[in-house]
Amino acid sequence: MPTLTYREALRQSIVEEIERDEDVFLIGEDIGRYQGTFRVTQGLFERFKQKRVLDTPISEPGIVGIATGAAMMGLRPIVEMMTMSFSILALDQIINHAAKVHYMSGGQFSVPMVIRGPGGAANQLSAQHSHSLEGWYAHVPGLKVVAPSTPADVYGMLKTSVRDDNPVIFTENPGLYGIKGEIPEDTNYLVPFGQAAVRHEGTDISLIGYSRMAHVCMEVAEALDQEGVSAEVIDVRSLVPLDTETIFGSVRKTHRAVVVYEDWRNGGYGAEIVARIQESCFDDLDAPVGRVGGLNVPMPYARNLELLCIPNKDDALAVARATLG
Amino acid sequence: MPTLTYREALRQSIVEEIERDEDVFLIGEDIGRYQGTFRVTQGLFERFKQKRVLDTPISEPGIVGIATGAAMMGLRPIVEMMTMSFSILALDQIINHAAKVHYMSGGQFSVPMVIRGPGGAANQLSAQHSHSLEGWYAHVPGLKVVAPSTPADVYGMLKTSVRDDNPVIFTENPGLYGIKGEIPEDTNYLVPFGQAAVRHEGTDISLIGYSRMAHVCMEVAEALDQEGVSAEVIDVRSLVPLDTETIFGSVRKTHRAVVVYEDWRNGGYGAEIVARIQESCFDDLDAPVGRVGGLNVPMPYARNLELLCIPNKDDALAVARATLG
Amino acid sequence: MCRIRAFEGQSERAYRSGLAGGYLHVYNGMEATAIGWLSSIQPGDPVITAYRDHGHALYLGCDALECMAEIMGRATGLSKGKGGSMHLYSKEHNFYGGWGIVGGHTALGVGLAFGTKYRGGNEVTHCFLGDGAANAGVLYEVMNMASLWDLPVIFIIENNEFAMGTRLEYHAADPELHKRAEGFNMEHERIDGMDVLQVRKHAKRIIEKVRKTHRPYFLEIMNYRFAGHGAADNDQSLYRTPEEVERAKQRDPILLLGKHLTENGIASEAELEAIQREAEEEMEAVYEAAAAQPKPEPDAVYADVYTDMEPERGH
Amino acid sequence: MCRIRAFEGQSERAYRSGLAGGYLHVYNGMEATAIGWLSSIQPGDPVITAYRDHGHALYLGCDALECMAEIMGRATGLSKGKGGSMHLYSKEHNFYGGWGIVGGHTALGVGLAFGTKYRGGNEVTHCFLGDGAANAGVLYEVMNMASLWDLPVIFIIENNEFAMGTRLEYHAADPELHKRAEGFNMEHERIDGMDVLQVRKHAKRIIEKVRKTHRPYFLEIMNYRFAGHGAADNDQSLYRTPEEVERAKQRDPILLLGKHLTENGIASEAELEAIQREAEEEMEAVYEAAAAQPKPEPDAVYADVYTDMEPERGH
Ligand SMILES: Cc1ncc(C[n+]2csc(CCOP(=O)(O)OP(=O)(O)O)c2C)c(N)n1
Ligand SMILES: Cc1ncc(C[n+]2csc(CCOP(=O)(O)OP(=O)(O)O)c2C)c(N)n1
Ligand SMILES: [Mg+2]
Ligand SMILES: [Mg+2]
Repeated sequence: MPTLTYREALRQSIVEEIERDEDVFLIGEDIGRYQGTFRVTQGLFERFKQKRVLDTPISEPGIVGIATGAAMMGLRPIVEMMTMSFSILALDQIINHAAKVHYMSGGQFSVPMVIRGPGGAANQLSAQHSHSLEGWYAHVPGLKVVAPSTPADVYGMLKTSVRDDNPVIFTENPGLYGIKGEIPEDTNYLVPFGQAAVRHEGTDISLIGYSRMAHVCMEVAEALDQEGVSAEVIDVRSLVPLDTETIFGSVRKTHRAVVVYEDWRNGGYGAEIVARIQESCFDDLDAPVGRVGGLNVPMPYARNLELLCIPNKDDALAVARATLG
Repeated sequence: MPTLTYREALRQSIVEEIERDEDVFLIGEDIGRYQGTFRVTQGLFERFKQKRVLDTPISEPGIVGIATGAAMMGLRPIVEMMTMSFSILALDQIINHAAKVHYMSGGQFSVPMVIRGPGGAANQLSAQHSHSLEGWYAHVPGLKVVAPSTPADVYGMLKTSVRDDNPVIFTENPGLYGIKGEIPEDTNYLVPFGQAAVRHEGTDISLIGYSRMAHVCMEVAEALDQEGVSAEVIDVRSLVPLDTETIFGSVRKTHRAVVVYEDWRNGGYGAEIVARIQESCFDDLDAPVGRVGGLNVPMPYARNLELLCIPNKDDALAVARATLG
Repeated sequence: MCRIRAFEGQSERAYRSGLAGGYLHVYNGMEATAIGWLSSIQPGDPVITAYRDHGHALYLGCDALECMAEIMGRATGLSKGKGGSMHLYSKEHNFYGGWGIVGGHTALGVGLAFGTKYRGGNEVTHCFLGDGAANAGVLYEVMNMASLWDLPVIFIIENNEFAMGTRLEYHAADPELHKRAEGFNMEHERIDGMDVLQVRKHAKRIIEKVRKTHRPYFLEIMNYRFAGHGAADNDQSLYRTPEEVERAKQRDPILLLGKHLTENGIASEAELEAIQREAEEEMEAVYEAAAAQPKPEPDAVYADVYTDMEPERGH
Repeated sequence: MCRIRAFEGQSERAYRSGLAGGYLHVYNGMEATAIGWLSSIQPGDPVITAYRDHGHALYLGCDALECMAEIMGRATGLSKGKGGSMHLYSKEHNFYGGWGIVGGHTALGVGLAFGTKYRGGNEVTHCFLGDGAANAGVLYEVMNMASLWDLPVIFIIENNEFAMGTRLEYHAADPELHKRAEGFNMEHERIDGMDVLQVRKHAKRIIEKVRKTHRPYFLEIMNYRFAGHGAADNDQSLYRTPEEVERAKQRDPILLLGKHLTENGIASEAELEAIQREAEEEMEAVYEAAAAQPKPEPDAVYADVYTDMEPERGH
């Protein structure tokens, strides 16, 4: 199994899907000649030409709408949002058009489209460019929403997304592009949606996160290990569908849980996970479900303030300790 | 105290604010000559003329952006969204511009703007016109979000909103425009934000809702009364800021709670309220916090299906009974 | 045209009798546009429009009963009762809807043209929109891309002079909307939309050109809405006079075509009346049949949210 | 111009040295536009632009140290370190920012013109945007409203021929962007933006006209970006050749003005060099002073989210 970075794994997955199915194409801003701002699409324009790797004007609503129309005809667009923050401009197209036409047409039309790009904070991009939007998208029926955290997952879940007949919101994280990991040598390696991954087994507390926060959960688990506390880490991976079975199973075993997410704490998708855990595992819980989210502020520019906003190991460890009592 | 409908109370409040402060003006689609699709602005164009009641083209992003710019200069626009669903098109202007400039400018500029309109399902407006978006907005730092349920509240909270120096999302509900209630005779009647209203005192269970669902909670309380169960009804009114003190106080008394909201169940703001209750009142709870939300589907057109989607008394009563055990 | 007019009579009846709800927008007065145009397209050409979609659906061959059943929210409706009047769709007839967000569907329309071109087809996409929709920003984004990428799409503004209760002059800085294509390197023009034969003549010319050049085209067709904006619009005096409507009705597309047919000896008054009567009878029967259709089963509420799974059930 | 050029040298230095982060876009090569234009406005006129905002802020009178401190994320920055390079604001100087969503601020710009008109003032709003921003749909919505309502706003497209790595011809169906105002009943034209005196001449004429007529104006100023898109853009060979940049630099606004001044005997080479050296020294000092400014206190993270309350604290 080759070792690739998250970025490379993602790129390879895209390449293989483009080669596998001629209905698959990429569309987005500066993804072609410029090679993508985060270099995910590096080399693809030269290789697949404009037909399959299409540079667009700065017109997010238009781009998503065009991709949606093309998908209604059976094509399989992969739309790159330079950052997920810009997808806010295209929300009407995503929510009102792509997510709803299957239902509104009584099942006649479907939208096999992937919208992908980095979500969450990068490095001092400040308030307008640092959104975590997966919670908003997970709220909307008709969308599937995934947030892979490892090179293998980003590789396998991109393939699953491209082959899915529904619009999929595929959130990457700028902090993950550089991490390395092994990738299966199987061009049909499909990571199924709705299956959380247990990254670390444990018996005393369940740490639940996704994307970059799955790694923070791992750091917390390692710290707790040192203290003789056995933490189970659950990488949610797929927000819709959500694998409550694995989550609940873990909580029933450990009796304590902490949910960690990078999005603003107030009203983030972590609240939904907490609500579901207490609904279904109330009698199993020895303590309230802990929550760790991003600070409820627009992302500030100054690095010292920005670092305060993004949950880190210490923030999550503190909540885990409080939850352990 | 005069008795007015919710619509009339809202209109009167707007009229008084326009008369009180010449920086206050209305802007929106078909609000002037056409009198507003829900007739909230009836008669206002004739009375205040185009300067204060401005009809616009169908350009939600542009309208909100223009209002935001005007507000940055100190004006106090009240933007009518014909339905809150259309505010989805303007989300970039709301989230990225209006909600953030105070922070991004280090407090130099503020945006004293109200965005108001009906949210939630009306009567067979189908998938694209039936959104409850208050949960999305409540998630965004920089916005205040309110959802009044009575004529007196809509009257008093509109005034508070207009006089607030921050952008306020003011959600009405098409099902409430016709309800009647008494209005204080006080043109400075300001209902403060961040104070929930206890609509019905009780000791056995707390029913927590806002907007139309506050009324559903009342119906449930009355039904429970018949069964000898004493329910406390809390009308949240203001989502941001959220009056957790009143909510927690009630739950600490009743030991059981159900949160009711019209928005899609999955990831709605009700999940946040549930998460907070279990966080702060875990030891007081005798049962998991119950949740009642809208069905997780795009709103269907057929009336029989639509009625299934919107939580009603029976849906909430069933959850309340389950929570009572 | 008589069929559409008669259908609309029945759809309004359905609304008044409570069998239809929500927003319902009839096409009266505008029939020459859809018919003149759509009678000139080729099989396979994608068509898309906004919520005022009954006329387009019917002319494209959608079953009138299925359309009416949809408007009445029945399980046998075109969209299984999920969409309603504003959301008619027919994959079979390449009719891509039926959309309620003003202007939003124009992006999809360009996407359809993108799709046919990607596949190497020779189809032309016909994207209808209202004069009010011409103020939605997304339109300019996709006009630019359509032109930049040589996409065979025709934007057809049905300028009926009103966006709901707002007259053209109050919503458009320049009432000649077609000129807005000027800066996007796109051909544009304005034509009359009340005379179906004229519309058809222009349609043939323009469609042929677009099919050959694969360049987009921006057309403004002037017509007039005889009815209120929607069935719930019950005070038209707020924005126009009865006289104005009467004046417009003198160029009723059905009247104009009738005149042409009789004056040229192609059909007699009696024949025209028979056609009209036949249409009315057909649509009356459609109304009755639709009203007898079954409502959707409760479980249908969860169907077709996704192609392959259900959302989480329950409140 | 020399001050701005020197400031940008130091802001890039800050980025390279790790004292600045995020996105940083310098104004090199485009100075004649902001200076030619802003030297012709009146006190009180609102100005707004996108993220490439250092030049505008400085010329409007913002303190260079406060600007540099902002870029370094310091508590004493123009925006208290909350905004950064892209989000400079100065209420004192009627500078409304400093915005990062391409095209989004154009709506605010029209809102500013709306505001001054509402108040009965005689101000003209100057709304700068990039060539890439001309593809954002919201621009057309607000162009229409600006024209419909006679708002005194001048849209100034700074066409530097690139939107990040995408050349004008790949993003615009017609590279003459000013023509896009044609359908909105708005005057428009394209001018050269490298010669500051020319820009100033045109600015005076156009601003005067707008102040008199209260009609919006759509102007395209051709300039060229000498640097990469942002400080992180480290492979310009992906989208242009060094020769192209060299060619453009022959019309460097500083060079052109210098030539004019020396050829007309207004200033000597030596004087020009002194100005340049002075500017460089000033900005070097600014850099050092900014680097010594305090970082924001941790508690500042919760300040200025709202005017009158704090958001819920904590993770
Ligand atoms: C984005 C959006 N804003 C507002 C509305 C409400 N609305 C529905 S139809 C309409 C008028 C549209 O006029 P036009 O485009 O001219 O079409 P017509 O009704 O004349 O066929 C409005 C404002 C909407 N559906 N979508
Ligand atoms: C809505 C949106 N999409 C994409 C981006 C990313 N982005 C930042 S600058 C830029 C290029 C803008 O080019 P132009 O408007 O010509 O301005 P210039 O940088 O040349 O001054 C892009 C694509 C953004 N900030 N906002
Ligand atoms: Mg119209
Ligand atoms: Mg540019």
